[in-house]
Amino acid sequence: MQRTQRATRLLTGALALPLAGALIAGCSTTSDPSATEDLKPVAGGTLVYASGDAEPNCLDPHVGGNYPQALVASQFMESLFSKDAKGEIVPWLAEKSEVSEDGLTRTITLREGISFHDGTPLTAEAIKANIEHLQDPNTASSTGYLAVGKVTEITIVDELTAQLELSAPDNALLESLSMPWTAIQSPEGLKRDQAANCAAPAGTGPFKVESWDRQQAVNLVRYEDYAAPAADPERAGSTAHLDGITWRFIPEAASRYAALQSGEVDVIDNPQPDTIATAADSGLGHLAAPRPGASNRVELNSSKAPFDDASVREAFIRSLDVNTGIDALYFNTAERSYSLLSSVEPLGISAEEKFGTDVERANQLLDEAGWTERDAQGYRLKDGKRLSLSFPVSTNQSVPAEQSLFEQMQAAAKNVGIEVKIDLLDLSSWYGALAKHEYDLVSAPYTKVGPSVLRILFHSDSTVPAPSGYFANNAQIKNPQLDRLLVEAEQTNDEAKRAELYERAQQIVLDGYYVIPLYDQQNHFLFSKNVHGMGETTAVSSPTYFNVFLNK
Amino acid sequence: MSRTAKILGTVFILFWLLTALAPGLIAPGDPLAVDPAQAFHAPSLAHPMGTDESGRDVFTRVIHGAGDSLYIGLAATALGMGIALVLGTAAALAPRWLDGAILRVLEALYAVPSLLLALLIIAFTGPGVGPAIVAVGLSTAPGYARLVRSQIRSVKNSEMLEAATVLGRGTWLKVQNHLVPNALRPLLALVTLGIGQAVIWAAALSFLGLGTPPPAPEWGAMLSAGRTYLHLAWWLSFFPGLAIVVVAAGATLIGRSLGGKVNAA
Amino acid sequence: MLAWLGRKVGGALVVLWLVATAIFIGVRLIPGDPAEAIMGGPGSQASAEALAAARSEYGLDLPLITQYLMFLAKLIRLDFGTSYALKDPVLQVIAEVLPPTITLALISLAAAWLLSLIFAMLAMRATRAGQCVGNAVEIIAAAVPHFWLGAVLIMLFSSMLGWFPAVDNGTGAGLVLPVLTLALPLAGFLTQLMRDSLSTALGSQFALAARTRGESRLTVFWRHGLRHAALPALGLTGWAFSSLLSGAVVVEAIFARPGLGRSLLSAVLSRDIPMVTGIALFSALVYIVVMALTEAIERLIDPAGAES
Amino acid sequence: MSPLLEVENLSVGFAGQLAVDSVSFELSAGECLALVGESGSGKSVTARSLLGLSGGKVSAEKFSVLGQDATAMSERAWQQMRGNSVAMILQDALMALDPLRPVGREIADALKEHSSLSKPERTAKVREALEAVDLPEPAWRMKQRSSQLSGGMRQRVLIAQAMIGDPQVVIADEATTALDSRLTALVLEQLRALKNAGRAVLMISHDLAQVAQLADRIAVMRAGKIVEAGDTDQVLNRPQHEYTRTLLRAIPSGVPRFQPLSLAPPKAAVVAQEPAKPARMPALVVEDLSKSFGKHAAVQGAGFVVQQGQTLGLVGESGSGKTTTARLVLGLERPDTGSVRLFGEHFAPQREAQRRYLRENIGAIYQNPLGSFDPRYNVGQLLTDALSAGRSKRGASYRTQVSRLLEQVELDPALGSRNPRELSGGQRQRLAIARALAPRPKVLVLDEPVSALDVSIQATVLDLLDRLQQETGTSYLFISHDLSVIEHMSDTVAVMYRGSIVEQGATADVFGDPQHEYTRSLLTAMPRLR
Repeated sequence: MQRTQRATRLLTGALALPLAGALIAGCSTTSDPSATEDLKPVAGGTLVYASGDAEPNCLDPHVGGNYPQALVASQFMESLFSKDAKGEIVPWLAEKSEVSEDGLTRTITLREGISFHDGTPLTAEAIKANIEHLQDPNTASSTGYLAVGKVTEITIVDELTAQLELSAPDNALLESLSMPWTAIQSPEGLKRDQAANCAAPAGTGPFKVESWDRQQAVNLVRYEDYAAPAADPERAGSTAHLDGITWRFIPEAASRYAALQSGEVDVIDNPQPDTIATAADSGLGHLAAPRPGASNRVELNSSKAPFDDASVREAFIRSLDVNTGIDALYFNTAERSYSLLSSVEPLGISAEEKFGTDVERANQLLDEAGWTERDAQGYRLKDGKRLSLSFPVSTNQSVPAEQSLFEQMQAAAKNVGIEVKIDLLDLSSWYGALAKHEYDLVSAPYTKVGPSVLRILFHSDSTVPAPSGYFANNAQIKNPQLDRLLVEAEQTNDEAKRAELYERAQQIVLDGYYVIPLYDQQNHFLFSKNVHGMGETTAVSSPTYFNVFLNK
Repeated sequence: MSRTAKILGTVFILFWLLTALAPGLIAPGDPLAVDPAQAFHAPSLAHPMGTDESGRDVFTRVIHGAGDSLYIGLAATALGMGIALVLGTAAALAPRWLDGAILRVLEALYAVPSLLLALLIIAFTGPGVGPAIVAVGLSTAPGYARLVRSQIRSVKNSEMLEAATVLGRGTWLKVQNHLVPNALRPLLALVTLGIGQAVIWAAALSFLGLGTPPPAPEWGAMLSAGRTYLHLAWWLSFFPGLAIVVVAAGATLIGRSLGGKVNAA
Repeated sequence: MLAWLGRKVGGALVVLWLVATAIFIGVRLIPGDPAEAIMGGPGSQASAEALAAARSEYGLDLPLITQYLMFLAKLIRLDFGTSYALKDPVLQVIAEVLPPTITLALISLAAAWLLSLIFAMLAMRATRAGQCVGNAVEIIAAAVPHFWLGAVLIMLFSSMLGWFPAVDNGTGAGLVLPVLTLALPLAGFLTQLMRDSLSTALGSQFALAARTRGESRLTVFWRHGLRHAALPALGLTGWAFSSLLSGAVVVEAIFARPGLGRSLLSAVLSRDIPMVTGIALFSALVYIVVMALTEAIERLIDPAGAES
Repeated sequence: MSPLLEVENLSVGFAGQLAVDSVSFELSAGECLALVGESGSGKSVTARSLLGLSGGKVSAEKFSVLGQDATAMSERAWQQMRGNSVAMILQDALMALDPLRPVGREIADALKEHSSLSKPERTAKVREALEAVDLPEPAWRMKQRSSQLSGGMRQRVLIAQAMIGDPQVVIADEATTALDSRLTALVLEQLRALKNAGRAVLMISHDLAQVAQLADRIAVMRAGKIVEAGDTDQVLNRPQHEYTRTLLRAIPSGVPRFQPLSLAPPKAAVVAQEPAKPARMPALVVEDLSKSFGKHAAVQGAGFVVQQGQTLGLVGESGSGKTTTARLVLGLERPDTGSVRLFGEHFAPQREAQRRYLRENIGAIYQNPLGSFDPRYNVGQLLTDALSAGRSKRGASYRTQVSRLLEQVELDPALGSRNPRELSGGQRQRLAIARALAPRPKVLVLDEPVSALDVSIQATVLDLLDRLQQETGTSYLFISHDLSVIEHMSDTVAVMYRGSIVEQGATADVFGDPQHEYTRSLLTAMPRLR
């Protein structure tokens, strides 16, 4: 044992060194990279990007359609519409767009002179080919599929104009078409087999896919014939500053951060909250770009006991102290949300009063609901059944800090006699557990531009699995009044009415204690001080690198 | 080395036995009690190993984790050794063709590296403690089985057993008095070595997210959770890691002192 | 020699057949629809057409024995199927990820040998106290888990000192930390082994005989000690290589290196059974090849010992 | 001409303990000096210190090697000398050659150290050296490893290795120990050739009979000191020191049966043995035994008879099939043909269960008894196990019997709690005998029981065996490669050669008037004092 102790001291010493280093670094002030923004752009250089997400199986964001795909696809593909700095939807590849009186016909006119990476010019044909590609079951699109779900027919009016026939009015269509999952790619490229198109989709973006070394990197190079619009008029008609981007996948957070520190990579995503908090001190730039759509939240499955009882749902929520956990785990990088929608969605409403900790009330509610007895471990019983909740957690979708937050919820719930069984699952098993309704609590992020995400998440139609097996209404809310509000809100062309309808819909969900909002979907990027011009993002807050340059 | 190692080894085993069976005696706290306001405290008198991201006391968790971690190591080794005893003994005593067949099966088990075999099994069963034990146990079995076989064979063909034959001992007496005790003794050394390695492999599975689920204070899982905060709070991963190293190194020491005795024979 | 080679190839085929059979049984033991299992488990959301395609590709509606024979027939043609997750032929994916893993394992093996050789030499000259420390270092090195060592090495040499890159960058420097992570624990094992055989060899009659011929201590070490120290360590090469492949799963994850281990991990996480099958068979094949090679080297060093 | 080696009051100490204590001698060219003593007497340490390899603390009044002052010699100077001017032949040829390297390279190593010859030149020289020691097919053999050579070839290689540097002094450390007589003769002949060629030879041995043929002078060592030194003739024929006389007495060749070789007075009175009555049933009858391993015929049609209370000596060189014969007789190996009968009862071939009741009649003693003991047992447990037929290992009821057995083999009963590993070679062999005697067997098979022992220890064990035979009337099948031991111990002798018994008969007849060519060659090679 003695040797062990000595070794402890020795190793403790060795491991304490970095701490000392951090302290010294903390005392010295480094320049904030954003302060040097007025530097003159330098052309050239290859930026190395390190992603913490799993490597996509397909670079075409139509296929499947998750956020990691959007992150990389934003560099080589563009959408018909985009969102400006004020949060307004603006045309991008589209020049203009009109909708008929009845809201059932949408006409889109494209800009002239744009061509895809494979040389094919951008024409109305592309709109038709892309929307049909999204709707083709063989594409297996999940996000894009829902986004263009109301489009029934596409007719080509002239070379640059297409007309979309809708099954019902859809005021979210432009928002839907601003997402990378509905980005426009070369119709010629789409004619290839799926594997080929997945490996190198041809878009119109400022970079194009040169090669993809699986498990190593996606190599992007500047598209020299880039002609799409730029947010900044001065840059119109120019190409990107960077020669290219090396898009790497480094799943270990610590390794990724170390690589950024040592200068091997220039930009990383999914940084640990503690590293974000100290980024400025370490001379690193930080970009926080909360994702649009829903906030990150835990949903309570109201379709079965015990959460079919609203008072049990409220009791559970009241037993939790989420704020202290977020403070400790996120180091002030994430702000507590009390809303169903992301803070970037102007139509979101907040209901802080519903989520305050009140253990006394929680106990009282549970007693009233009949969960009065306790078993040997202190859990509540009713009819001899334990008050037990199953909580499958996807390790792919919940970062460690979030998993810790769930563990804290578990401990807090135990204090009022509720057992929470956390199951850490791989994505496949997690989907499986959801499909079999084997959950009482679940956290499933969903990104979509605009408040219409509420229909996808809370309409009773979404409790019925799509052909792919996935359903988005994990809270299993079946409320006809809510359904009506959500459909109506999507069809109206009166902005004020839309806002009001969505507010009423949100209020119903919040009042029912179906959801515990946590924070915005975290979307942080750290970059080295050589990287300049960071900040522009797509409609789904994925950064773009058209204006970024390296000053090494 | 022998005497000191023996005393150290005994103390070591007793300590971990006590820790595994009655962790509350050493660390009376609740290993699962969270206190988010107390998160990330560095080691101090109040928290000798600091606190983790949820404000849990790392010392309490390491002590309470001994049971789980050692259980996995022991259970996996017991499983591996059980299979090894059956296959190894059968191979050693069987006719040539059966011996050859068993050897091939062992080689097939051996040919897939331990962690890969574990992942393979988990691909079929899904993650969890049970599969982790089966996986680690199965992957260690062929190594043990080969040793069982060669031990039994070497004792079977030894002059010692011939001498017993010449003295007129029956088969049963030879097996009971000489074959079993002499063939199995070196295995004891191997088992202690193996327990340390099994704890490490099981921890590796937890590290990959395929072992014990959190918040159970299993060392590998703690290490896995703590590595996220390596830059901020080294103590989260250092102490569980140290516990693994101490157990594995201690087991090695005991194994070597046992093995040393056998080699001298 | 030819007979030996024949025996090796025959044995290898039997072993591969056993591994393949075990996998076949394993896949069929997964509860539920085997087609779904092959397509990635319950959450794969495989379409009905995809499931039907899998059923016909693997002949799942045929009798079990027919399925088994079909499975073997495909393997013989080196047809491991298509990775449902990567949409590429399994063989092609393996061909891409095998070389980096083998490179990593071989370099780590060489490094472990070199380290243990240095340790063993130092131990020879060390004082009693030095031997004690050496002993402790070996045992601790052998007991350190890869994943922990890797993280600590990154923190020390990359974040703090900035000597080596934390992740693979295609250069030699990027290999240093992964190799160290794999080699140090292995070197701990090998040193324990080498020191024993080294001291036996150097205390032997033939070492004394060599000294009576006028050889210096160092010459005796190189000419005689090393061979004898190498022999048992060489016998462990198969095991060492296999433990390196295991370690590679962890190291490739930590250091963001492409390779077999990382592919397997992601295949397991996504329940990509064709991929898992292919990787398991290939790692078995690699092991068999390595074993045969070490046996050949052993025969070179010690022809008499290898025959007995 | 000044002596090549001059040593005056040489002492070598290990951790304060003197292994060599004030030893003095000198050795000149063309001369052979023998250093004789039992193991632990310090003779090997003395030899090694002549090469600067003792590993201990060396002090001397005068210590010169080839005229250089060895007390002040640097390690480099020693290396220059070793293998070049002073060479050494080590005891066990199998152990003294690196099993992993071709023997030719082992030999060439000395050239590498001491000359600047090119590789082909070295190869040529190695070949010459191997031809000089009459190794057949040297060009081929030099590429082989020691394990692929026969014992005789290995010995030749070892000598060639010592000779390659053309040394002026050759030290042979127990170079003939445990070799059968023909190999011993071979080594002696080579050493004689060296001496005749004008080299100085220092011979180290525990066996006076062997050195007698070659040495000009003999120094007898005991406990680190030279107790007697002088011309060979004087030491052998007019020994001054009591210890020298003990060593001389221990040599069995030419000593009649039952005459003690050691000084220890026999505990039982010597009872003259009646000549065997032919009418009595023989103890052991072996007929037409054959056994092949693969293509190799180990034993071919061996047949002999051991009379009750008598000893049959089975003699032959290593590899002649003696041990296989012993195993066949003991029923440890199933014969291809032939049979073994024990007191008229069918013993082999037979199923083990059916002959188990016969087992108590036959016991065995091996060359290295340690391997036949269960390593977990101490001396007392070992004997208890034997006495209780394996049912107990620490029964108190057997305590007196254990003590009696130990006394019977002249071991201190206090040794009962010791582990056999802690005993000396002679004590272990006595323990093995005690264990074999426990079931009171009528026949003992002794396979090289004294080959690993020094002559002086061998003498006490042989005396013990004699005494036991007289007391108990046990019959012995005594197997040895050592003709002098066989001559002393046997009533009848069987000579084995390449798996067959080529000659057998009464000991006096076989040794006095050998009929077979092979027997004659064996006897010629046998070193004799008397």
